[in-house]
Amino acid sequence: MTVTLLPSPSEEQAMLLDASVRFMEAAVPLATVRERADGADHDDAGYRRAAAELGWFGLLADEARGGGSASGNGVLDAALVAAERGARLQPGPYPGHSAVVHALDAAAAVGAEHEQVLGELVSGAAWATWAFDSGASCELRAVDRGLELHGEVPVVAEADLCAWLLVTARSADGLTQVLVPADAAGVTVRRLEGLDVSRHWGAVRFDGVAVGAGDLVGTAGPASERLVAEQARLAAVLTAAESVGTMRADLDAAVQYAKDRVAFGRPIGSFQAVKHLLADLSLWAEMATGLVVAAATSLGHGDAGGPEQAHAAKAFVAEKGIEVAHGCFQVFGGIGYTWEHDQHLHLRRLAADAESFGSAAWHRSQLLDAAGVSR
Amino acid sequence: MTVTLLPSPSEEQAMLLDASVRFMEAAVPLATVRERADGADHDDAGYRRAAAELGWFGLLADEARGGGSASGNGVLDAALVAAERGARLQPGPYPGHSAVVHALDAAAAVGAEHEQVLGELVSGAAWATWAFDSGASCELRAVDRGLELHGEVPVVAEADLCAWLLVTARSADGLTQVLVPADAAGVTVRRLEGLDVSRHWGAVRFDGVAVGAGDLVGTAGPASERLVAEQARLAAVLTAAESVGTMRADLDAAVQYAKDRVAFGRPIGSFQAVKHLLADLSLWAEMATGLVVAAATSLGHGDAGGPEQAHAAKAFVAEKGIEVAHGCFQVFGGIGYTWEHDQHLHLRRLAADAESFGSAAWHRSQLLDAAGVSR
Amino acid sequence: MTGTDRPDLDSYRAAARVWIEANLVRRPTAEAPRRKPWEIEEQTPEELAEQRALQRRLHEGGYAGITWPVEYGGQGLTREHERAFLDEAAGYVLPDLGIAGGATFGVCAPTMLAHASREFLRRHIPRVLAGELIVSQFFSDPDAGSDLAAVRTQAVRDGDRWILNGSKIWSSGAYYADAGMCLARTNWDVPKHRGLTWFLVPTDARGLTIERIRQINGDSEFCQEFLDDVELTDDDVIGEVNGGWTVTQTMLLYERGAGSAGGGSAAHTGLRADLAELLAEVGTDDPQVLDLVARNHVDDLARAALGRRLLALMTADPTSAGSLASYGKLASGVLDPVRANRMMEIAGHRALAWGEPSEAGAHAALGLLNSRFMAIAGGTSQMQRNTIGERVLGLPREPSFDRSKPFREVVRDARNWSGAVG
Amino acid sequence: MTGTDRPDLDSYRAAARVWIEANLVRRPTAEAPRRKPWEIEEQTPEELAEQRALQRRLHEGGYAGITWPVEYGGQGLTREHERAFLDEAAGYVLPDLGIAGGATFGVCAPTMLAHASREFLRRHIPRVLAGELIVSQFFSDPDAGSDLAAVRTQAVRDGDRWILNGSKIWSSGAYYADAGMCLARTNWDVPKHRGLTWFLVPTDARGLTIERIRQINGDSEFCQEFLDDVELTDDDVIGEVNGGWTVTQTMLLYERGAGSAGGGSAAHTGLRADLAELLAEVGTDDPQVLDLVARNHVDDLARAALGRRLLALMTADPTSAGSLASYGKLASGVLDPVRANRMMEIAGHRALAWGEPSEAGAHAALGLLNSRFMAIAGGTSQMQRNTIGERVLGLPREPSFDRSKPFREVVRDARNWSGAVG
Repeated sequence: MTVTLLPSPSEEQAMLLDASVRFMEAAVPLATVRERADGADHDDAGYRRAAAELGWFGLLADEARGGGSASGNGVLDAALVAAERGARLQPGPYPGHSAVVHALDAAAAVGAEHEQVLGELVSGAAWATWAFDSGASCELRAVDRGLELHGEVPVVAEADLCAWLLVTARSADGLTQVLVPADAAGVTVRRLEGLDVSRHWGAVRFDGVAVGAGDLVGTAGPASERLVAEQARLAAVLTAAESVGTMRADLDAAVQYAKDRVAFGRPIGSFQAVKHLLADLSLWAEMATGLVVAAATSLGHGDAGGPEQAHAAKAFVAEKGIEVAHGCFQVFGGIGYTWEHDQHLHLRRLAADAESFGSAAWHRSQLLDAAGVSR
Repeated sequence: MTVTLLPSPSEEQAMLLDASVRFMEAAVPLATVRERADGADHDDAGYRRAAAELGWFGLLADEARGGGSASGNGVLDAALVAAERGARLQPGPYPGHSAVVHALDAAAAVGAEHEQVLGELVSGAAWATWAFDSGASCELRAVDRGLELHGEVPVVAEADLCAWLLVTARSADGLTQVLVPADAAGVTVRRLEGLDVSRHWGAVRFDGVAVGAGDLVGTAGPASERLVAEQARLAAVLTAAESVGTMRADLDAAVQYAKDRVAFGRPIGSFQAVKHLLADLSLWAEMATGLVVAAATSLGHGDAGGPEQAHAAKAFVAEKGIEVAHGCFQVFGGIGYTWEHDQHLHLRRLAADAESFGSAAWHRSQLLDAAGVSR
Repeated sequence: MTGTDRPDLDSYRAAARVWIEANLVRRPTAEAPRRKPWEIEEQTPEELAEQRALQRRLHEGGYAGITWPVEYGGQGLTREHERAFLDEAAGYVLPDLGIAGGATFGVCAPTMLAHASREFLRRHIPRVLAGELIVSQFFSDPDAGSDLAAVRTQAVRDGDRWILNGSKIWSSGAYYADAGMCLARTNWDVPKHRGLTWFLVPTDARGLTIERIRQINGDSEFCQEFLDDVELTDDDVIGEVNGGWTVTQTMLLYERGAGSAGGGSAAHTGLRADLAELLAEVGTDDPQVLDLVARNHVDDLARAALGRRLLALMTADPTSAGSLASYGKLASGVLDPVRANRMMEIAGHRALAWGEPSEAGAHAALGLLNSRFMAIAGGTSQMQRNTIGERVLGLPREPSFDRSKPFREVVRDARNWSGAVG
Repeated sequence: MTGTDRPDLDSYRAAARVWIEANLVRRPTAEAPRRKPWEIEEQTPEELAEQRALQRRLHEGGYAGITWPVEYGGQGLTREHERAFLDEAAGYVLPDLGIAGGATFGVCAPTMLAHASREFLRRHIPRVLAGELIVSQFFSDPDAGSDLAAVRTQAVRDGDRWILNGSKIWSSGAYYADAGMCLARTNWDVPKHRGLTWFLVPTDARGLTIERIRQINGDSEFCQEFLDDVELTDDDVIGEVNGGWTVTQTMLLYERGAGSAGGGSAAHTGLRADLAELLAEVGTDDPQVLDLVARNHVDDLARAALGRRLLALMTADPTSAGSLASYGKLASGVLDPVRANRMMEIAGHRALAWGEPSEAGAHAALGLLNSRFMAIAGGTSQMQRNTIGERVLGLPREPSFDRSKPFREVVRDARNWSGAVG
């Protein structure tokens, strides 16, 4: 079963999704997600390689560099994959990895930089993520020996899985980006406790990490600002797409429960209190789905409305995702309070996604900029 | 019938309220409110005098200056009156008038200023109001001949009924207040169209109004800042009390309608969609009532918690008042869309009260100050 | 005229172009000034008479009722011919018979064509086409609301006459219509859907009073009718006696077709006009105001996206279109009030009261008053939630108390409601 | 001991003071360190044994069951005597038998005293007072939830034995209790409220399995029990056979008494501690964060005021207290999640993940997980709305399908639900 982001996917899209769903259900079913939550590791390398073979990581890269989309719109294809991932609470930093692929592909297109790393990422040899920080606390300083990266990104999803980190930093030349090996001297990934137990969380610290000119991605200044904005929209849309998958999975389970569960001599779904709640939640799910599809489609096409729709999608999904999780919890009642039930995994995911790659409030402020509201 | 802000009013309070309700239902029943909405005038002078005899305007003045409360807590008593007024959409700037009475009583207690005007206000010989403006756009300028008041307060309720206007202005000595006759040279009251058709609305402009030292109220600077803050809390609580009366009247009507109206072979109040909506609305009404009573009680006693509760009450009631009006509208359905039905009068009132004497957002920011959150 | 007699589209289009240029007036190219929030736009009797004359000209030219049967004065052509004519006439003034004219051509006449007798149609449809018979819907009972079939306005047979008593409400434009298409109960001893009959009532019938309803937004295009021993005959019956619910289904279909999915369509960028205007007046200093603006923009974009998603879902599965349309209506019902509340907050004192210069504040205030329209009119949000819950999500039905008993008993039992069932 | 034998309060108080000083330990004056959000506070078996011993000392000293009948080991004194003892003991360590101990003394034993037979009480109550019998509530069925009486755990009579089968859930502290007070269906052929019976089940009974439920917040004080041919006798029945609903009413009364109106009480000023701590960590730079803080403070003050209003209303009309209490519960059910969502927004990334230094963020995250507790446990918000709608506002009842039919038919009909009634 797919979460059907598109009512009528193309044949290529349907193949990609069917194969992806089969893969996920075999490789990391919910039982494995739960084991991971309790501290066990899954076969990450095998997962990466298999996902890469399905094409997950090349959707946003040029065919010349080993990539290729299913439908001609790689952002939309990636969003479809992300939604199926979200429905199954899959591991791995897919939105962050995709943002790095996009950044390296853009850089490689200009100057053939980082082609080798891009190849690793597309082939699933390694995970990368974008150490996104709306507080912009990292700095690239010129020192005698060259350049040094300083700062801390307080929360990065699945940082411990990553071989590469893309860091956005202030510098004397303006905003710039650096590709850092996660095992470079001066990089510390500190494991954190997280609300969302289906993922690992880390704080990433850069204490004077030595940076060579070849580690820079793109050109500092306005070009980097544009690229960072693109990355933010892409990561936002893919995070929102993962959330939409989770929302729909949670909602499907609640609807089924409302059909099966009996109280006061009736299935509880026959009560307006439950039926109308689920109808409202399904409205949010449909709107969220529509908006994510619209944003992914527009971003992939390079439409003028893409940036607005991307920020709106993240802002909308962040708030409605939590609302859907609350509403489903209410339908499940006490059983949703038990660790064994999936409800809390969905709630944790949706609350974490709401904050990841920019909160609703942050994306609303970006939206105003994109809509040309001058302040 | 009273809207029972207090489950167990004192004997004196019960007498005040019973007499007030009888008076309002005879003097300005809803039919008269509707005539006023359609442009007719009511007997304002008679209304004022009779209300004064009931004691409405002296509740916040010292007995030595012709005032006196019913229960020993004049703010609470005034809130009880205000709630009954709100339930019947009564005319007149009661919160603003009361704020002026408080200000003049405080000034008279110190320096025997304005005792004569205070007497007029307490006896119902005239209305006054406080030309409140959260934007603080008025200025008192020193000129050759003395002092001049400049500025415009964009919206003042029932300004056209008032003989006196209390104006808060910036001056070289800090914040200051001036009592201005509404017919003074340089004062223009421009009639506005208003959302709330049960009241008149005006913009008040001051074009170099000559101000004498005797027109000043209290001492400029910190003392005036304190007094202005007190006025704001008092006007806020009495406005919120009027809203609570309106909310409860609207809700009572909607509950009755849900009992009487039949659809699909059942009274609509037997549907959870209606019953649960009304239960939630009544929760807001009970919380609003409790908070207004708490705020009025604390303000009247001079408790440390009074300011916080007053700002919280206005902020809470502003938002929940509109929510209650929306919910009742939904219960009434199409009939609420007709001019002849009272629903829109309640909605208009509650939306206007929400903005009058400071919006919810403004009071939340004041609340943070009162709670000692430093910025 | 049979299929083979039909002109081919190209020659039809060419002939239409010639006729249009000779008979119609070009529309002014400049946008008509938008009306002020508190102004009422209504045709004078003289303006209406002009529009009727224009409709007659269209009819006489053979361009009215293009798809309607020739037998009743129509042209018997295809939808493609109609579209060709409308394409050609796009820049010209076509008759505007107001809100009741819309109901006449979009809903009432098509419903009649589907259900009324040949004699009835011969009598009335040519007059519709000639602009002589504007028909308003006398559909809702004051006591029925969302429970459309719970009609209590009754028609009692007396020899060959029908005597109608009761009241109808929410009839758009009835005050200037020539007749009303009226739903009445003709049998109280069968379940509610089975004892209904449609009639055509002339607005000048003795015993019929039409009152305009003053709405809270200042308009009054809706009316209420009072029927006091209004006499009709069998000739005035539309469709089968006691078969009114079948006719109603057709009417509802045309009503929905007339409306939209309610979700907006094209991917717009930038703030919606009303939001931009309000922001321009209020200014961008207050970060909380800006956040409210952003919240409304987010929801506007989400609603537009919902419209496109619903269209895609309906295209993929046309049988689900009716139920899916409830999402569009529910979105409006739920989000219009939220949006209006935010507009009020953004507007601040400007929406509390306003003089000449401030239009944006008045718009916000009017928007608040209008904001529950989609949550109530034409099926409340509660009805939409039932539809979505049962027909889209497949949740079990609510208990029903009025589907199988005689309507007479439904009315009685509701009065003695105790809630006890089993 | 009869009324005249009772010691006067002053001498009782004086004697208690002497005993307390000699037998109890003073409570440490410093506040116990608040536990960290993710730490679980639970007694070890050794700690529990100490507490049982302390309870025994109280009992032996004559200060356990002060108001309970002498016949069953109590002291037969008045509530005033009890209050006097508690006043005097205020600064001392009293026995803490954990969450199941609270249920034993606050709910289970009082309910037994009201309904169980003399023989039963003689057998069990002295052991309760001596700290030897901790009784957990085996009340809810997994399939019943808010529909408390829809119990399917059944007890079948077999000669002089009862054979219990089924499952119970949400039993607080059952994992360390000595017995469970268990509600079972003893007649399926009468309406649901009339075929229920309460039993006392020893936790070491053969066929009884107790599993701790791992909760989403990391705690696991709730348990689920599985009864697989558990054998009891008539001696274990509490109250009348098939009269269990009467006993349940008493139990619910004690449960509610144990809980509060849920609205807070004293007029507090300044931010609530968790809000102040979070704000201190996040800082006051962002105006939108400050507005969220203010919104939570507004609601906190409104909830405290609601608590005082409900108390005033209940005092004015004590008969309405039961229904009015639903407002307190509904306020928590509705506003806890709203408050928790805002705490999450304020906390930002701090609530997404945290290391050692950040406690406020972890509190916000835990708060989100816990936020629906009051909306669900002990009667959902939907149940509270029904109570308010019907008993406070006087709205007409919902249709009921399970009040007069045999429970066996209720179960069957629910499976074949069609919604059709009339």
